[in-house]
Amino acid sequence: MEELNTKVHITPEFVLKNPVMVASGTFGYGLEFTEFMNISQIGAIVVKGLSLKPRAGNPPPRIIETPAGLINAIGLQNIGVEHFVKDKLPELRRLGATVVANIFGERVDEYREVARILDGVEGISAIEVNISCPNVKKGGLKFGQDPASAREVVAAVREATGLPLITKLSPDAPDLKAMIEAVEEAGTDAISLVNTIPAMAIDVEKRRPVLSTVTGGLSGPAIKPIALRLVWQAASVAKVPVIGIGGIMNGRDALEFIIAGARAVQVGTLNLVEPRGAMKVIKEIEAYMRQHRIENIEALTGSLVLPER
Amino acid sequence: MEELNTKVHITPEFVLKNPVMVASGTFGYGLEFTEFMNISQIGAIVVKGLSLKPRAGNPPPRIIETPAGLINAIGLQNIGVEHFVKDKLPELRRLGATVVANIFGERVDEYREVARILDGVEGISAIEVNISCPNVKKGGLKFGQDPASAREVVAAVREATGLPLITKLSPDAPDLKAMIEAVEEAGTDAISLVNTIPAMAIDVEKRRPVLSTVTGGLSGPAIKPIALRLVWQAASVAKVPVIGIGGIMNGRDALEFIIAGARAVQVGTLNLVEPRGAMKVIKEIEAYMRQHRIENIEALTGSLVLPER
Amino acid sequence: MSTMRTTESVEVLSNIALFPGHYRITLGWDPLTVKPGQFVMLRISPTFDPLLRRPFGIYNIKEGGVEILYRVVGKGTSLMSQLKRGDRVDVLGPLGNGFELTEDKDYLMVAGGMGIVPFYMVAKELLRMGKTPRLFFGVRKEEELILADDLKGLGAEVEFTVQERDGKVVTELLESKDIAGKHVLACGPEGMLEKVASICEAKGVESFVSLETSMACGMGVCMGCSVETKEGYRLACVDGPVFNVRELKWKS
Amino acid sequence: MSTMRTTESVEVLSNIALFPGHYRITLGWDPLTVKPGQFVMLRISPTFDPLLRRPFGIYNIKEGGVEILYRVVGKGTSLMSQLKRGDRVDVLGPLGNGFELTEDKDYLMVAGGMGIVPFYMVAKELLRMGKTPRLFFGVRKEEELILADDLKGLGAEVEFTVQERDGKVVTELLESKDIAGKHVLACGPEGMLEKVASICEAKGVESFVSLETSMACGMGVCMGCSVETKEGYRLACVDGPVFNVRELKWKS
Ligand SMILES: Cc1cc2nc3c(=O)[nH]c(=O)nc-3n(C[C@H](O)[C@H](O)[C@H](O)COP(=O)(O)OP(=O)(O)OC[C@H]3O[C@@H](n4cnc5c(N)ncnc54)[C@H](O)[C@@H]3O)c2cc1C
Ligand SMILES: Cc1cc2nc3c(=O)[nH]c(=O)nc-3n(C[C@H](O)[C@H](O)[C@H](O)COP(=O)(O)OP(=O)(O)OC[C@H]3O[C@@H](n4cnc5c(N)ncnc54)[C@H](O)[C@@H]3O)c2cc1C
Ligand SMILES: Cc1cc2nc3c(=O)[nH]c(=O)nc-3n(C[C@H](O)[C@H](O)[C@H](O)COP(=O)(O)O)c2cc1C
Ligand SMILES: Cc1cc2nc3c(=O)[nH]c(=O)nc-3n(C[C@H](O)[C@H](O)[C@H](O)COP(=O)(O)O)c2cc1C
Ligand code: FES
Ligand code: FES
Repeated sequence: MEELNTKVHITPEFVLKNPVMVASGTFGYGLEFTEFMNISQIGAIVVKGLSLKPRAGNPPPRIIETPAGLINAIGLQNIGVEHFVKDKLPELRRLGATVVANIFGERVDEYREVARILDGVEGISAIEVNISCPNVKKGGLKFGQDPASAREVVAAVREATGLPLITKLSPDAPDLKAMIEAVEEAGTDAISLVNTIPAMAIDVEKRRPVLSTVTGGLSGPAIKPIALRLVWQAASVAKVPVIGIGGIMNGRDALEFIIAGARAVQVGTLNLVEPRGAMKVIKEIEAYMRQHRIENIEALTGSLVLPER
Repeated sequence: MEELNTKVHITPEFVLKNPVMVASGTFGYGLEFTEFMNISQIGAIVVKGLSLKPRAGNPPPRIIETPAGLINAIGLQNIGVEHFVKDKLPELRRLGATVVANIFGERVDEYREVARILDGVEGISAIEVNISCPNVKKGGLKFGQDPASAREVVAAVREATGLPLITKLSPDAPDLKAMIEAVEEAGTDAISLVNTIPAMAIDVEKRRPVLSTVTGGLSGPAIKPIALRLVWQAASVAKVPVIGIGGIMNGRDALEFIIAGARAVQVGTLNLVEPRGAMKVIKEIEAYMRQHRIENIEALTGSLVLPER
Repeated sequence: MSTMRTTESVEVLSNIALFPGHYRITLGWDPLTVKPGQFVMLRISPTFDPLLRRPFGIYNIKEGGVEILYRVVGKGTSLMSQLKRGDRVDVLGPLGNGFELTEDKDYLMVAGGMGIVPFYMVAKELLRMGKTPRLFFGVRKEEELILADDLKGLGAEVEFTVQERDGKVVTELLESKDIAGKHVLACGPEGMLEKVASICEAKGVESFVSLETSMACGMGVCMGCSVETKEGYRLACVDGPVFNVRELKWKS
Repeated sequence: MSTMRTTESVEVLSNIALFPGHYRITLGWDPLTVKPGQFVMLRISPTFDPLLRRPFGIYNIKEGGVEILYRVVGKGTSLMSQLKRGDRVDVLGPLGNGFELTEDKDYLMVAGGMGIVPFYMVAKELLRMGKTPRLFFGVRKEEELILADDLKGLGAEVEFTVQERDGKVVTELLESKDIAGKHVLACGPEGMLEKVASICEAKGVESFVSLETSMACGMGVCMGCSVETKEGYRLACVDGPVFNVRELKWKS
């Protein structure tokens, strides 16, 4: 069999060497993983959500495990966009990593400003606009619930930068189709979904919420069936490429999303459990391609055959 | 310590001997479990969804396991309301079971008709109106998405029967608060949530959906953190009692829902895995009450203490 | 209900590899009555992944124990293969209808691979009735042939096909034989069963097949295990797993 | 990074109950360098429930193996207690900062229950430096005292409190002693550590505590293990688990 072609095109310029990205907030700033793998081999590294100023995040406890899942309420703790560009990006570039900056703001202005700072910076391949974080009081999820607000955010970011734009959607949007249309109109180049699903755990001994923020966001294999359904629905209405996220733990999971219509995928919680997990997913996709004699991964995108009737 | 009081009041007349009900579709018509327990000891048995005429349900495959979850696409296969009243109810009455009839229709008319048939039938303690089944083409979920349709269904059922009414809501309603207000206005006595969450699995070898209906509904421990969050949100806006459902596998899970604001709970998938599961949940709640010296279970309802700030 | 179902935490008495990926587990469980062709639902792990019980045919009942033969195909069976003597599993059963065997009939068993499971108890029952058990057994690889050793030990007449050796499948054997007057009992992969059904139909003999479907509860509650029959859907776990092929509507 | 972290599937060499609910597991793992007070993240099961690795202090390193002492508290540790020789777990580590030990200082160890874990390696290091290890050890039940036997075997001076016997807790012991000039190293339940901190502050001695938080990744990636310090949140898994108490902001 010929060489495998695992390249995927998010935009004509933004081409990944393989469809496996690592999801924001689960791969730090990328450099934490250099002991475990050659990080340049990952499709793209989406770094922890960046805001204009450093953010402290939420008080502990911030995480609680659930059956096959993890609820987090980190609250976008991060070092701030400028610190990232100055202290982390040079090393990421040196190592040849494909870097996507995940950005976040409390106001439309802040999104625009963060995007402007990243615009033209060497070593940033794309921006992922997070309008779907359930763990912050202001901004975040609010933008992800309402198509008009989402349009405004994405339009502001679009105006501020020429970089390829991915808009990260919430699994909790009341009207996914309207949301997708809004961010497409505002000029996004791709959409990614899902972010974590709002969730909760209660300590029955103390009769208090486990997390300091009462609710948090659920990720991990528990949400995969829901995420897959949403990605399939999104792919059936989106004009731009869709990036599938949610509970991917192995190559087969990733393939389910790709077959459902995702051009690429992101693995999140897996990185926390298996530092080398993303590489394993890539290997397993390649093995599947070889076994099924699929030379070009993009031939699989949306290849789902629906039952007649 | 005094005798435990595990009674819960759904309405002044509809009082359960304990807060643990078994969820529709996971306990058959109740009689399947008589070898395993004394079914009169269960708070209430919600029987498989009943429609006006018998329904065949969806083609196989109808179920697929996921991590800590189960996706089903049964499609409300049932023997029809009249057959149920004639052939199953007498035996349930004889055994002393508290029976709630879960009903379903493709049109508002059909809901009304089923409710009318059940009205005044000896041995039915309440009706649960299912406006949230994701597994049928017509009716079902549609009613559960749109407050106006939901209001119409519940009003029609309300008109047709004097039985206590529980309206079963979807975890997928775009606006949960509006939905609750609508069904309250239409005269529901209580709400129950969640039904299963729309979900999907793909067979990557065949590149086809695993389920004959493409998507199905996810239940089980995987969804518990999401269900708990929704029940907590619902309890904070509902005027009527809330019945919490979703992934309850033991007493602690049930207590989380009760502390979050549920007057009673339903266990579903657990019954499929452990035929005696509901009894175990009841025992574990009682043990907790003894340990924490809580004499009256209703003192726990909504006892969640939120963090200051 | 003709038999009494229980759920019980039982001890693993032994768990032995027969050949790569195939095991025989013996459980310290003593069901009241079991019909050949019935099955159990096993809860292998106390955690929620895997969540559901898994269905397995009852291979044999002996003093103080029940034997199950299984093949590792996924996460449940792979956890199962790691069980050791003294570990516990939870068993729900016996379940399903099983094969209906009567003195006045003449039976022929047809099995593919692990489809041999129900036939050891069928054979014992036939012997009890004074009949000589006869089995056509198809396997892919030669190593699987040892699955028939117990039946041979009983004195059953066994004829084989080994696909990797002689390119033949068991339905070809069935096709080539005179089976007039027999009642054919079959268990194996779905494609094989469909073929058995059509051969028997063509030859004008009655046949009964044991079907596998996904199952959640095993006791007629979830309605997840539906099988398409000429009178609508029936449930493999309570109306089956054994069906008269005349009732069935095959997919293809 | 000062030490090289790996993830590796390793063999369980033994897994022995010390007293009810408490075990010592030995893993066939050979980390390059380990500092006293460092920990590992163990993946106990290949399924997704439990999903995350679990953190455990490294108790001891010996020829060909690493020892961990653990207490069964939930589903991960309960699965762990069922591991048998020959089973495999996946280990990520060594992780965390560990205790900083220098020749010029005089140390006193204070442990509550399983908080003794890091101190066996601390004691070995102190001995290597020519110091006599000294430990105040508080337990609830008498049976837990055997957790200190290894340290005594090294020649450490150990003083006890047994809450159920003499109604005393280890912080009372600490309070009653002259500890001037010592550097106190403490590990145990959060309430105890907070008490140790305030005693040491009152007595004007430096103290270092090893904290437990929920952890998902153990390597500074998820930011789930935050600890409130005077300079904002720090991460227990990379900035800790050992913190100088002067940095910390306690909850109460
Ligand atoms: C009545 C009955 C009797 C049986 N008797 C026996 C017996 O005696 N011996 C025996 O060995 N087996 C028997 N089986 C089969 C046995 O139940 C299954 O092999 C077992 O349940 C598999 O469990 P698992 O967890 O190992 O596999 P799983 O992990 O559940 O997977 C099982 C199969 O489903 C497929 N699968 C899982 N998820 C998906 C997905 N998303 N898309 C597509 N495919 C998927 C897997 O590829 C795999 O082939 C019987 C089955 C029935 C119904
Ligand atoms: C750096 C570090 C080192 C450690 N070293 C050791 C060691 O050497 N030995 C040792 O025995 N332990 C050690 N621990 C503790 C150990 O990691 C935990 O005991 C272990 O992770 C528990 O896992 P589990 O799956 O058994 O318990 P889980 O099932 O995860 O539960 C753990 C605890 O959390 C509680 N919990 C779970 N869910 C909820 C909920 N919804 N609400 C409220 N509470 C909940 C449970 O009640 C239980 O007490 C260490 C921890 C850290 C951080
Ligand atoms: C600990 C943690 C932190 C996260 N932080 C971010 C973040 O900063 N920005 C963001 O867009 N998503 C964040 N996410 C969401 C993930 O990127 C991903 O969308 C989600 O976890 C679902 O994928 P998974 O199930 O593979 O983890 C975070 C998730 C986790 C578990
Ligand atoms: C196999 C199956 C069949 C179900 N059938 C019905 C039904 O007929 N009517 C209904 O209202 N809900 C039905 N449900 C939903 C359950 O009643 C319950 O709301 C859901 O499973 C969530 O609870 P659980 O996680 O405890 O199972 C069904 C669920 C399952 C798993
Ligand atoms: S497996 Fe549940 S009805 Fe058959
Ligand atoms: S456990 Fe993930 S950052 Fe510490």
